[in-house]
Amino acid sequence: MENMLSILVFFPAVAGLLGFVVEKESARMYGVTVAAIEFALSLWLWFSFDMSNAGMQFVEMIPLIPDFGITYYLGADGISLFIIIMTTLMTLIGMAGMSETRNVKNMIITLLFLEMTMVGVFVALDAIIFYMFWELSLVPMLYIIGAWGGPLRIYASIKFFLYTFAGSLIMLVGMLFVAYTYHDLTGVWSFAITDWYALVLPVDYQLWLFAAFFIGFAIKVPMFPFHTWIPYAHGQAPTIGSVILAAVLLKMGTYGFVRFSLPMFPDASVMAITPIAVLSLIMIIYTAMIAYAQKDMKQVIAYSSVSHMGIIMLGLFAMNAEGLSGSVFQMLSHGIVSGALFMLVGVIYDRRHTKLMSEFGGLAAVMPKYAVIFGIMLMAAVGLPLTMGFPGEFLVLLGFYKISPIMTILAGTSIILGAVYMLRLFKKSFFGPLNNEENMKLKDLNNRETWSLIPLVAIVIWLGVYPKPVLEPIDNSVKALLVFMDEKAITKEAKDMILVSKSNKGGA
Amino acid sequence: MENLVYVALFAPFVGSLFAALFGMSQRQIFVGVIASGLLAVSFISSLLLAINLYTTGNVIHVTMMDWINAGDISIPFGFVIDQISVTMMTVVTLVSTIVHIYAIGYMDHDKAFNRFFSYLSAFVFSMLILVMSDNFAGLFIGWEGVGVCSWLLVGFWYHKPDQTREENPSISPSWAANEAFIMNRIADLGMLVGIFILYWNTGSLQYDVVFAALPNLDDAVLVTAAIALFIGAMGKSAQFPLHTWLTDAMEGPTPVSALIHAATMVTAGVFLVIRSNPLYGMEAVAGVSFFIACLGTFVAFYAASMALVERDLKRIIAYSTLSQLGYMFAAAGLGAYWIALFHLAAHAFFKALLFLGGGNVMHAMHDELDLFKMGELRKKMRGTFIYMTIASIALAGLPPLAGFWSKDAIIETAFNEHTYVLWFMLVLTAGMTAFYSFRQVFLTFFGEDRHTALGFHPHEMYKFVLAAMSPLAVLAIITGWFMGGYKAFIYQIGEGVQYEMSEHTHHLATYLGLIVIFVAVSGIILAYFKYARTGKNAFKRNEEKEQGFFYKLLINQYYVPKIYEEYITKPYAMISEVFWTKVDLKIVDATVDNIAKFFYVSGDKTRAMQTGNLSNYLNWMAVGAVVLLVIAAISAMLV
Amino acid sequence: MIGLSHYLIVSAIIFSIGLVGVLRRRNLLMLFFATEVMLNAVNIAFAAISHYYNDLTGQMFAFFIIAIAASEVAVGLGILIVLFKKHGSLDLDDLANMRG
Amino acid sequence: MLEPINVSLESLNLITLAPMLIAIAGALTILIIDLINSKLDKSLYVMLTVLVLFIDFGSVLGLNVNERGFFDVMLIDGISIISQLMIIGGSMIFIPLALTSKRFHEYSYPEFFALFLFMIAGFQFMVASDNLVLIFVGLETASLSLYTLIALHNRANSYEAAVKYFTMGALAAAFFAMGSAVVYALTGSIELYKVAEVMATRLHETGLMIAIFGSSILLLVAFSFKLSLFPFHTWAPDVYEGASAPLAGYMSVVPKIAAFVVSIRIFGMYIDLGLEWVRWTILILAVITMTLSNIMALVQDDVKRMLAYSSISHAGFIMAALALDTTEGNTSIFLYYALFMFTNLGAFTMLWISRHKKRRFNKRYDHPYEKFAGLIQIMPVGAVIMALFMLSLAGVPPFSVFWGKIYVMQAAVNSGYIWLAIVMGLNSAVAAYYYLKLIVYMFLMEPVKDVDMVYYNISKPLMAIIGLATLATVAAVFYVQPLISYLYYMISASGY
Repeated sequence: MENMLSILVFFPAVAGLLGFVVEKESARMYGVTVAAIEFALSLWLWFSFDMSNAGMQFVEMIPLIPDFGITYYLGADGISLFIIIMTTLMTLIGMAGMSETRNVKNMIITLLFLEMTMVGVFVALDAIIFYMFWELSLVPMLYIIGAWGGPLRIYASIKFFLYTFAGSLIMLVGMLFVAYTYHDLTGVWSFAITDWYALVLPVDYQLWLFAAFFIGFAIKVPMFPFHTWIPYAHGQAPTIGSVILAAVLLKMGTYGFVRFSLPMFPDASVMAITPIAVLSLIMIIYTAMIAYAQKDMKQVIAYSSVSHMGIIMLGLFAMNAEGLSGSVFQMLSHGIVSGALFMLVGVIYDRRHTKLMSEFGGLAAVMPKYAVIFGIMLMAAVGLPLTMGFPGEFLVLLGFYKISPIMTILAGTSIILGAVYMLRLFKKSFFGPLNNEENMKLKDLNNRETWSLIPLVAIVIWLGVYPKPVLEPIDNSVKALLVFMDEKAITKEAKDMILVSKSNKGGA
Repeated sequence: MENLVYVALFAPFVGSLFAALFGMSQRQIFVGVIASGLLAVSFISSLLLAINLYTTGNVIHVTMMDWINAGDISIPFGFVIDQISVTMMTVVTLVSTIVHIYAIGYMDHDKAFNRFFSYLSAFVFSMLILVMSDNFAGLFIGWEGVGVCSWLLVGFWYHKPDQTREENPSISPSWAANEAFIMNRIADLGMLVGIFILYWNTGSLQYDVVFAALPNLDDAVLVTAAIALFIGAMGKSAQFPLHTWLTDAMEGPTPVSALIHAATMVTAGVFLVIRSNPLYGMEAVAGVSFFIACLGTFVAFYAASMALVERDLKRIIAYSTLSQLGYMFAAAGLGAYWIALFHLAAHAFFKALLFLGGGNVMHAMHDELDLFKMGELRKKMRGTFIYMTIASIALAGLPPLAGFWSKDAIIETAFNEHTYVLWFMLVLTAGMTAFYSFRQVFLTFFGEDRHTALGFHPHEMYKFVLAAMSPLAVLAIITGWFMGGYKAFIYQIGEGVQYEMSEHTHHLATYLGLIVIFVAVSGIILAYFKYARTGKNAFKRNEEKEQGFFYKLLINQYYVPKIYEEYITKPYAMISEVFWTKVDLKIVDATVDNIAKFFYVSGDKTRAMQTGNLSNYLNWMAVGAVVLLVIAAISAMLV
Repeated sequence: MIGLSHYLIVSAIIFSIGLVGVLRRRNLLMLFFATEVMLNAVNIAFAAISHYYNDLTGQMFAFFIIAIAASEVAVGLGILIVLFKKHGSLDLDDLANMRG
Repeated sequence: MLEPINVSLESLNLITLAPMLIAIAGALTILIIDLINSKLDKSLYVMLTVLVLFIDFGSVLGLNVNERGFFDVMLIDGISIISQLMIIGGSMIFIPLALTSKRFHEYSYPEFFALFLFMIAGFQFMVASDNLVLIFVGLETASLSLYTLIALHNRANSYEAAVKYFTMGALAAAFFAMGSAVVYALTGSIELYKVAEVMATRLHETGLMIAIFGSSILLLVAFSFKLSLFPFHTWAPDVYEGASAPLAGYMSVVPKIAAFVVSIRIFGMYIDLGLEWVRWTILILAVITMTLSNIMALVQDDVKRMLAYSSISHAGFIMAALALDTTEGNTSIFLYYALFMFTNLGAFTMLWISRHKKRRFNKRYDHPYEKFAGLIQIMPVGAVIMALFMLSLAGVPPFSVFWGKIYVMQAAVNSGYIWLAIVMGLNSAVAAYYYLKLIVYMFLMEPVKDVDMVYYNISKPLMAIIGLATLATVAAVFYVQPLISYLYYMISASGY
């Protein structure tokens, strides 16, 4: 199966096209089946993945526009592998747990197209192909937010689209400039990322290009001060939209940093540590505080999501394997946990059509199963050991401590502030007396909801107790990345800052 | 033997899972019985391990599996059974077993009976991980695990509504639970930082590797690591200024208070310091250790002072716990680690007993805790009365009960180290301890009957519960007698934990002990005269005195909770609100929207040129030609 | 002696007059005349330059301009007639249905 | 005195003239057929026109690159061939749009088709010469035909549009003529290659700079009008609104291709002479055009008018590529238009098939946004196709215009104009808003009450054309490679 990744990318799209034929009533089952097959395919990818190989695997290369250096070039390494699996998993779970009843068929088809673009982003090794999937992913999301969202849905969806679109166009200019430089030096046009890796750029070029890519990625992450689209997007999006948005779409930004910025601009990345760390700290602390001020459950989760992305960003720039691996692991953890939390908020929204915490209180008494699962996810969100939230956060903070103890302590406040807003949310909604008449007869999770959440709970605990199967391949690729960055860096500062693991030092 | 380790560790976990299976169903007695049984298994295994260790001296070290491997860090699930951990294991499993059995009776009428056992067993599991782990990360797992269980158990009666601070100083169980969790998290950050420092300087988190590498490190590194780890310990052991959560945590069911907030979890901080004795015993960190001792002494006194005026039965016991934790830290800070550990064990027994007794009273009084509404209960609750008296004597530190030996040793240590101020404070605190613990006993069991008038009809607890408490009572009496044996046992670890009094102190030991006894007895006598008498000498509440400055200061816990609320909680909420409504919406978001709006508005403005009038269009063409000329001229000049 | 520059200056002046006519006139017919004036100004220039270089190309260009001007008038007048039938006016200011 | 003129037929190389002659002959044939029988159906004329264009297309393909003919006024170089192919190809897609299910006045006149072919011949003359006379003649032939075609739509707005276009066109023609006169005065020649030679020698003569200035600005004004660059674009929105939708779509592509070819020849020459200020003037003009027309498009209420402004913006985009004056820049012009043609014609066709005789939604506009509200629920396939066109116009990959856009931006980056690429990027982001607005209306809004039908005007041929445009838009990635290499080869062969 040489072309496994292509199948993985285009299977949902083909299924989406065929989905137009499927009857409305059967659309949901169709979607779930397709997503399940896709998930199975991604698992197969995992099993056929060579864990000891830190480089790109399943590589496919078909020239598309050779004159212009654009190639259909796919590949996966330890970093992207699990993000792909998480993508297919969250699509499956989101679809299975979806409670939407309006226009289900359109929703299913849209989701399948979205899945294609998301998987595409994570397997693309050609900048233009990457950009293509990156931009295309906006369209289905626009539709999901805009068509099934709340009262401000149109504003939210347009804001989401334009904000990201504007940022990525700057990134595109950056890509074109890299391609130009590559052509200048080698005489060949190429947009292949792996070719670009070989490009050693002067520091000032690196800085400008880093900035260009930064704008594209930072808006997606979303980093402070580019984060303001996300409360609207989450606030208005239907549950499934928020789940996918938080779980996968935000990861595209951080993934972009790993795939492009770090290996291509090692010196600029090292120089950018402090500014990015400062922005990340603002994200962590400032948005955690804003989350505390929210009255709407979903907004709390939305802002917490930004806050957690701050941790991920911090880890990416730790310049050592601990922080970087932790950061990638945290991407997965954040994907699963925040996805699950959004699904949980969706559960109560379906029943009460409100997400205001003041409307609730004492839910634990009427919805015990719900409360238990919510509690587990909440604990994972605040980074409790033995849940999936811990290894990532721990490693990120551990890794960044090497860079700056003071900043790590400030970032570490996330474990406090996270607990503050999350526990407040839990207390306001689940604890206290059951006063509101409307809440007295709420039904606990039904089978569909339970069985779509249980796998997530299982994963959260499994990967909290035994993260090795996932962490090891990630770590291998991350170590290779750091060795590469270290060799490529041209300034002495960067070489000093980038910490190659001891295990690599011996070999290299 | 290795299997025994796993049995000891996982038996409570199995019990927890088993109880969780029935978590949402009706109360099932067998759930409690099986959970207790499994804990007993755990206790027996621990005991066997202890005996094995005592007889053979072989430290057992097992590694179950890898946990986190990334970069150069490698953290396994590894467990070490040495003298320190086995002491903790035995104490923890013993007290837990008794508390479990006790809870079968105490939680009898609670709808969430099964759930309670699930949480309680989960707590024991976490606590065992904490004490058994062979590395700091594993310790942290347990550390956080007990935090969560504490959160769940303090907030067990989550349905209770929030009250004002005047009605209930703890506001509500769910509030208290959150407070406990968050305060612990603040300290945990310190602990994490300590872990980071150790990792980056020693390259590992395994105790043996880290401790072996310590002598090669810079003084500054050692000092910061010691401070950071101690901050973690302060949170869990509720040392000033992170102490307020402990008294509020009394909102939880009494077995919880007995197990978690007296006997086991709160001692984790002390355990950490003892476990890290190679670090704290170093010359370079002597300053930090001395600070620990001072802070411990201060907390001992500080908590005792608040207990003097408290009327809430459980809160008094909570203050006493706080105070005793202070003693332990004083000992650990002064280098007498084994004495601290011994006091920890002894304290666990008598304090659990005291709490469980208090639970009986509470159960009998239908959750009424105000001492002023009790009195003369000894006739109706003989067993409980006896237990609580034993526990109080032990707490007050009178020979031959457990508390005397261990506490006296701590006070003696302070003398031995020539820290006479600490010594004096500790002696004074011992007196206060005796006073308030007997104030509580007398107000509850002696004096006028104040409860009947209020409609209370107390009755004694179930027999099996009282029977279950008996081992604790026995231990509260006899533990001290084995101090010498324990010393020999723990000395096997090595020099780090060994502490001997100097010749001089040894000489004066008897006198020092007598001073302590004298002070304690005076405290008891004072309490007797004030509270125990009946008839016209009976205790009366003095409203006027309650308006006094010191009384108000003490009853309001030195206004610390108030200060936290006014200067931390409220500003935090306010700043959050400002960040959201003013900064995020009005500045950051508005900037983005204004950029978009700017384009839109300028579009509207520019549109005005499109008047539809042909003449205007033609004029535009002419203007355009002129403008082009100007542009061309300017660019010709510039380029 | 009248030289090339005189012709060119005349041409420029007439061109400007035509341009001003285009800009200021409100009647469509007058507008058309003004453009004719401009084109004829160009013709003068071409003829003069052609003479100056002793090259026939310029005069040829002038002839083409004359022809094009004629067809322009034909088409223009055609449109004007239909417009007049529809609107009953040739005033520019009445002709602003589409805007914005 | 005069020598008898002796010209051999071979030296005339009449084959270079053949394509235009075919178009003219076709037009005459149509007129003759009408004389014979005036009751024939429009479908006959449509098919005849397509056939004529087909032959025309073939004859262009058969031309050799870099030939001159007919007293050397015809110039058949690479860009003239590719632009003729594009002009004819675009026209072939356009003309079957007459086959609507509803009857429209203009198509009942055979003259419409004859004029159409004359116009094409005019465009072909424009691009196939570097002689200012012939360019002028071609330009006027095409323009006069176009004015008439617009007026034929036979509505008040169409007349208004025709008059506006005509008047301004006449003024532009005067500017062009005057510009040519100045060039002639400077160099004594109206053949661009000779002009370049002479001008290069006289560049540093004192006092001549003002004349060079004058000539370039006069010509620039004339072509800015044709290319609808700011502030000479004012006719465009009104004319697009007044003309029928297919014609508007046509106008946004084909005449501009012709005008761009001439601009490449003229302004490329100026820039090649080392006159950097010409480059900068054009760049500034282009940037202003794309920006201002974008923000004006934001506030439009009518889709057609919005598309008009968007076409202006796209023209500004390409004008910037022209200013680069590199082979890549020039390639990108043709690539962009080749890709843009399908999408834009597709979009206008979608408007065309939604055309209703009455204005049901708005007193003034034929295609207000409201008309398309909730289209996804009424006609899902139509909505999806329209959305594809909009996304393509917005530059979302992998749809056709994106490839043109990155090629233009790459050309800018390659020439060191990174700021220009960034401006282009930001403009695309602004532009995305108004394309998105239509998508939002179609997908996210509820339909207006009592509307069950939007595409009244649909017919099989139109569906086929939409299908073709959709295919070309979606599958662009597969033919971009051959297209680029062909264009690049042709353009570098002709020395641009």
